[in-house]
Amino acid sequence: MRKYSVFAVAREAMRGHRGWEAQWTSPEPRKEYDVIIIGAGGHGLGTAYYLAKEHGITNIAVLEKGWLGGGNTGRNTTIIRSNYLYDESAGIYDHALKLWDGLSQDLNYNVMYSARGVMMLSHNIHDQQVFKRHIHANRLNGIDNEWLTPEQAKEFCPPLDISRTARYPINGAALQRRGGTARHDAVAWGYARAAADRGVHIIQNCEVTGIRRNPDGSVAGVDTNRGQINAKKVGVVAAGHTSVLMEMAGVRMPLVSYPLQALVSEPIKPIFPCVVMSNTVHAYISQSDKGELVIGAGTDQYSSYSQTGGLQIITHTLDAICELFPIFRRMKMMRSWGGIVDVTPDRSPILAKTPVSGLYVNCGWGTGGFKATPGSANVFAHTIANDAPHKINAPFTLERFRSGRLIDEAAAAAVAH
Amino acid sequence: MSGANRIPGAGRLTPAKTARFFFDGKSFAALEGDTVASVLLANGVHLVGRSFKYHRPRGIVSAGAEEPNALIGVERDAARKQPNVRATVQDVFDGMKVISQNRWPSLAFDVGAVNNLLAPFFAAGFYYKTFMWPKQAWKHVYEPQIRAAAGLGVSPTEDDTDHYSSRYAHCDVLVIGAGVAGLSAALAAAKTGARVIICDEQPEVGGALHYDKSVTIDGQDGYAWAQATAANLAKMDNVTVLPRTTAFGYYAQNFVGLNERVTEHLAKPDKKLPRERLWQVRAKRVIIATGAIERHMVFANNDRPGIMLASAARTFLNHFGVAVGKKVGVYTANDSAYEAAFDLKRAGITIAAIVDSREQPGEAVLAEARSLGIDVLAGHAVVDTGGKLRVSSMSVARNGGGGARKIAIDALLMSAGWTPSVHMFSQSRGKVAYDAETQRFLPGTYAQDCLSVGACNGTNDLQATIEESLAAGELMSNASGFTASQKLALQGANAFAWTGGMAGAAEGAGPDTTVKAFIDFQNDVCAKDIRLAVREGMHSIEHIKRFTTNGMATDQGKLSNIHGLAIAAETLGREIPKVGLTTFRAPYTPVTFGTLINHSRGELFDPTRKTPMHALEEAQGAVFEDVGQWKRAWYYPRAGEDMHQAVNRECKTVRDVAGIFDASTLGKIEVVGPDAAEFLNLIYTNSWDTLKPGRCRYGIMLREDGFVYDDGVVGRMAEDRFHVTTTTGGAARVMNHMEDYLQTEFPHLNVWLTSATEQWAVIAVQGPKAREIIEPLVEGIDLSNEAFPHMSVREGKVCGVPTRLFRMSFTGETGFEVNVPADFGPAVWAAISERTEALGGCAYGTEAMHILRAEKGYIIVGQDTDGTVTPDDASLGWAVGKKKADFVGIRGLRRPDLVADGRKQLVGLLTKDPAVVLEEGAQIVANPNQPLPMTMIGHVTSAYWSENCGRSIALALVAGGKAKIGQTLYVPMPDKTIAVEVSDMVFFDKEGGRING
Amino acid sequence: MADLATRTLPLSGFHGGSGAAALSVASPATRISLRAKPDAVAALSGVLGLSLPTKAKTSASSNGRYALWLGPDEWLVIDENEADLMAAVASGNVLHSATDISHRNTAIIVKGRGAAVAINGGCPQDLSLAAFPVGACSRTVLAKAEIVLLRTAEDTFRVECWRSFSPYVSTLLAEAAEDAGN
Amino acid sequence: MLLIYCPYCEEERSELEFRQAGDAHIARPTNMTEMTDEDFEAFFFLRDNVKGLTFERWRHLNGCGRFFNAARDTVSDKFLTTYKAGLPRPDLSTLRPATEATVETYEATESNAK
Repeated sequence: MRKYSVFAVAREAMRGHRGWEAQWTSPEPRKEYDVIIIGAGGHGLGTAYYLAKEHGITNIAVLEKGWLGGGNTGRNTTIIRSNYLYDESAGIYDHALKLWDGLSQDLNYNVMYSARGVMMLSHNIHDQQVFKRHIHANRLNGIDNEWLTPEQAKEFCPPLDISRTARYPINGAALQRRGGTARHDAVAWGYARAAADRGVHIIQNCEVTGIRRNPDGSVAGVDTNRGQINAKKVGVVAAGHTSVLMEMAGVRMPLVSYPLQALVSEPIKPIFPCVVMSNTVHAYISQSDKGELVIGAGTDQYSSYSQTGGLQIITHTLDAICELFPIFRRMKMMRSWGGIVDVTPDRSPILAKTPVSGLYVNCGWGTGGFKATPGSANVFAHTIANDAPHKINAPFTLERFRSGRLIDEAAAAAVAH
Repeated sequence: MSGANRIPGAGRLTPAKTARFFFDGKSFAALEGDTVASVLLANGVHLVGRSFKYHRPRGIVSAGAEEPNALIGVERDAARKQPNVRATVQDVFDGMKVISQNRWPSLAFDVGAVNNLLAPFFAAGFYYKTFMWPKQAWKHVYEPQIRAAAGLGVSPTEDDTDHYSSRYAHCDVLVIGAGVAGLSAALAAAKTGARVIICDEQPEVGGALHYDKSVTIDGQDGYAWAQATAANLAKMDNVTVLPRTTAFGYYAQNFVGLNERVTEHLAKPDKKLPRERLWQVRAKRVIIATGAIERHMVFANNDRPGIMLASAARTFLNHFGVAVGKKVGVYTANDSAYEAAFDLKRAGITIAAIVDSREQPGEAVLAEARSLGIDVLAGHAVVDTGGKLRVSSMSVARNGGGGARKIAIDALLMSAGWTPSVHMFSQSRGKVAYDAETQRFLPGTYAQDCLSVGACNGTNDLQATIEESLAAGELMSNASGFTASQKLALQGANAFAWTGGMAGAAEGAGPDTTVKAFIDFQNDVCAKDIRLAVREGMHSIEHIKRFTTNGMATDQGKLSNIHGLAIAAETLGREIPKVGLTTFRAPYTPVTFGTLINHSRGELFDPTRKTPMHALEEAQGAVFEDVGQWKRAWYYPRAGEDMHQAVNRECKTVRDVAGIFDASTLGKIEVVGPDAAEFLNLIYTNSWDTLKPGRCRYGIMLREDGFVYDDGVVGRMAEDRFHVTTTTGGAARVMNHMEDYLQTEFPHLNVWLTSATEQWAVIAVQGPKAREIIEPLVEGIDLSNEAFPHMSVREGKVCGVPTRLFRMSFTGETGFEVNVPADFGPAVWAAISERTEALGGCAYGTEAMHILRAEKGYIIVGQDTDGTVTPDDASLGWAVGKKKADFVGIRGLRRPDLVADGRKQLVGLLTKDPAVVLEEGAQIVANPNQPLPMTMIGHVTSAYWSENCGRSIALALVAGGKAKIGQTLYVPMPDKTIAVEVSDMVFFDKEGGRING
Repeated sequence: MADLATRTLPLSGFHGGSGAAALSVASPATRISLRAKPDAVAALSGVLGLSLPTKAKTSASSNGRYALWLGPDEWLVIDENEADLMAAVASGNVLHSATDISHRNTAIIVKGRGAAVAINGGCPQDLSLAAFPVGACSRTVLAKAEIVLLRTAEDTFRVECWRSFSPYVSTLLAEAAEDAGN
Repeated sequence: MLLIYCPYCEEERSELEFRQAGDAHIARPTNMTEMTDEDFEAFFFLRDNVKGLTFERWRHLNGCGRFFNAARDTVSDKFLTTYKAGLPRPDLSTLRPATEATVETYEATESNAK
């Protein structure tokens, strides 16, 4: 595949961009693959890419019931950070963060990773205790995360209201400078292009309707709306729909799927230099490279696959944003949308083998899976290739709920994203 | 005269009422009822903005909400600036300041227009392919440049001083849109007696009647009929008419969000009025009468100022009395544009030619054109336009090629047909169906209780629209049990029936990959960009949209989506419905954050809960902290004291004399009924049968998974009545947790729960002199140690009012907690406070409370535990009833990992240097000299300077901590490593004698 | 023996609103949360001197005493004459639970032709007379606070809330009352 | 914002008054201490997470305070029915959406007229 570069763009500019090739093709499915990945989001496409690149497995199909990158990859607010509390979480998210830095060059696709800093606001003593605990743990894990005074926070993010008369005044903030955002579509497309270039089949509009098993119980392949496709290994990477797919293999999951909404404002000239999150008032915000303020919050309260949610979630989110940034009250909401996230009891993901031999699952990222994309895909590829987890994802088992060995970031911090 | 292009006698505005406004500093005269767009056009100003990517000069395309180009900034004052306002919907008010956007230094001379020359490089998605090397340049060079180029208007920089309001409303029938269809439907519904709300985004009702002067209804001028009908409706008790109100979102179960703009059109709004109002309407039935939006023609350089929709030109002429040009061309694929030419011609404007891409235009309009002497070039295309800041010519050629001839014009009207506005229908999750014959998506399968009528339903004929709408109004009322006493009938007439229309690139767009034939004006998406996206493998319409950004601008594709889809379908060689339509998302048009927030700002952002004694504590100098929604007294600094000094004094005073503390925020639940003890046995790990009336016990509550959920002291007031306390933050969730188990798992128990948190003001009196302080105030309770030992409760009177007096302590001192009905709290606090201070004691806040309890090793759930801690981990194993057969959490506690060795356990830490106070949250290691990442074995949960111990103290969760007592561990800090010794958790009065003093 | 402590009422002296919806604080009252099963309703009604309502969203009143149905086994009983309700229900000698919440709650009276509109500024219920007639009552929400609503006349509502929420509820009602018109 | 019929209040109310409370018909075992780890995991953690008809609990928190059960389609978010706590799972074949889109069409009324 032809390399993307400024020279290529210049050359094509001279001839009306007639020479660009398709970024990925739409092949007919083969009868059999070595590995089938169900779900062509960032995590799934990335898994295929790393299987091909690092494990030499290229006879792979990525099956997508809709269009690639159309699930949570294309619907999220693109926050990237790794300042998690527990060693296990810090391990996987920082593995991802290291891959983000350099992903554009690795994929030869500009994913626009923007290390603009993620600032988490502390509003009270409890927040401060929790954030300090994170900061100290991160430091000893070699992960950057620093405490800012309210004045330093305002310096880093000038629109922030740090007045003591605010309903929930800010008493500080935790800042991860390497945190930031990336262009979500580019992540899916970049992985798709790079994977396709290595021979991976990306098959869109192909819905999996069943998971086939051998007499010994191991995975034999899948049934789809485009026929039966065989494979010895199947990875389920279908955020939101994991329970539905795993049920096809008779595996009940510790997951509940919720609607998650987000919104953007009309585009404006640059005013917001970083990502700001507040758990106490429940909202987060950044500004996209198109100029839109990108805003989100928590999930709706009920399980749903509808990809829609209530207006009250939007209004409560904006309440919080405008409490932190009163100057935005005259801005306008331009577009809102919803996705489906699957959430585990401890709010940490599952990247693991399953009770079914040859079946692997990558799920449960809740509201914050985007940031993990390269790391998750990388170690999940390792898990599939070796039929054994990488040490980074070894703790993220399905069995931990039975033993009680949870990775409970939520309980420890109650921080979403 | 308010503009050279006003046509005397045309339009509906009153010349007597004028206003003055400023556009980029230049003053213009306007009439009341003008929009910014109509005034500018009246003055011959077509150039109003610059496009997003290429910075091309842009004018006014439409006369309504679909406007992609004419975006302006509106300023009332420094605090009230609004970017990205559509000039076509913004009413002018006297003194208004309007600025153009996305240009520097000026609108006419914009440096950014260099992008237009570089356009060959800026193909769709080009940024994905470059800016990657050198790597560091992305962050420091490319990205800032890209971001600076993006965005349109400028964000406000001050806090908005306007206010907004909210209203929930219910109705039988909500009618969205007040054109002929909506008004007819509302009329029919209203006559049945049903509750009706009808809204329309425009200042006046009428919809298409704004421009179509030819319509009569029951012989009356259509526009006049609309105003009269709306006025009659508004007089009816069962009807609410809401002009300037946009239905922006259609949510589950007929819940529709409306945005009413109340004062944005007024020069000096009444300060009591909100700027905008959010209506949240729950309708039994919804009638969607949102009309249709005219599409532009897609051809080369179709974006010059002066090129606009034909219907817009009619609106400007027939409603605002403004001619959009003196020599006007028309390019159309549809009959409706002819009527614009007719209206202008009759108003004395020269029509250069009507260029019709069809070989055979409708006969009626053709005949009328001939009789008016208008040149019609059927089977022709406009293949290019000329002009710099305004269109000056169009190049016309026969379809299929051949030489083009240039025709001088100063405005060009276009129409590719009409797109039914199925936004609301689609948002209701209805499925649209493609009508191949008319190339339109129309309402197909309904998902909610709604009905589309008129143009949005694909009904073109006026009389058919009226009849369909009247029927719908009646039908939808029937659902609520209302019926019409008599059938309504209205007779409509108009000049022409329309045919024609096309979607996609017109002849003039050419197949060329360099021609700029715009689909999405604002985002500078051209036909060629769609083709490029397809070539690059983007075959899903969602990919095409995202790759090209077609339809993602502030107009959200109202003009562009169908064109983009048609071009994609053509390029892919597929049928339009096979390519698919992108999802319609809320909001229909952008909605101000302030409106969505309405009242929820400042003190109404979230309730601020204060205890009954708050004002007294404030008077005593308290500094408060936020604990959930509560404000709690944190410490009471005296003159010259900082926090540290105040807290040290408070801690010392409590142990030396006594202190008084406001504990009112603690959750309180009254558990009443013959099975109350049995219920508590199931909810808490402890046993409650043995607790005698008049005694208290500390209890721990787990989640089913075995982790500590909450704790508190429970007093047994009577055999069948318990006074349960919870943590401040846990009050609501513990109540819900208990109700859940009671109602769902243990419904056989005769017991009821009532939240009593706010019934009681709670005043803790702690310290050696606590008894002496309250003794004179208390009646009917023997306070002696023998009669009223630690962990007891009595009812009696304090200061003459009823009290539940607890003998308990969270400080390790002799202590009482005086509960009085909340309204008596201030008086009792004052009395106790007076006694306390007289005896040398003081008030203390939450900070001192935290230290005093830590000195005794008492935990705070949520600080020393974090949702992963079992009772054993927290040294509270003693509180788990070993003989109990069941309690919530009993099984969770026995899971392998919860009984494994090496769990983190709560212990004390003593810094080797007693003056060093650890930081809460600091991590603990066994070996401080190991490289990163270090193995962390625990963290500091609580750490304080203890004035009473004369040293620092800390609590920590440490892996295998109890076995490490006496060992040295390390707390690595950024600047140093602190050595600590693991200890037990009690730092003061280890024998515990003081509590029984 | 100490002096009798005086009461400090939340929202003491508060009044406001608009021409369409006037706001005032209700006088102090005694209140209990009463819980009982169906077989105790008759006896409790007897000792309270009114028929405890058993139909959702309805209330009963008699001589300044109100009983509001809040749930299938739950009533809010309010006595404007500050009678001892705890003693009254105890005298019924039937299985029940009563908890004194006289000081937990406070109440705001919203009166005027725009009263319903003002409350609908934050309350999602249908307050038309057809859906919420005089005497109707319900626990519900007012934006971010819980309230209990009782319609005492066509143009009058009693809004009960917990005392610490009363500044929020009254401020919100004041803003919404202004929006309801003059 | 959903509209939920409370079987105790016998009225549809706004979702704002309710809190969802997880899956319905998962009875807490009476022999908790005898459960295996697997059984406990299934009881407390594993969920069907149905795409389609689900049975769930809601509490009318800011209303009558009662927990009750609902059958809801998680794809359309429409409630098929709600019923009081303790009642058995309703017969699926008889379920119709409680707030079904009883979309009237002109065709339907015309056929009624005939």
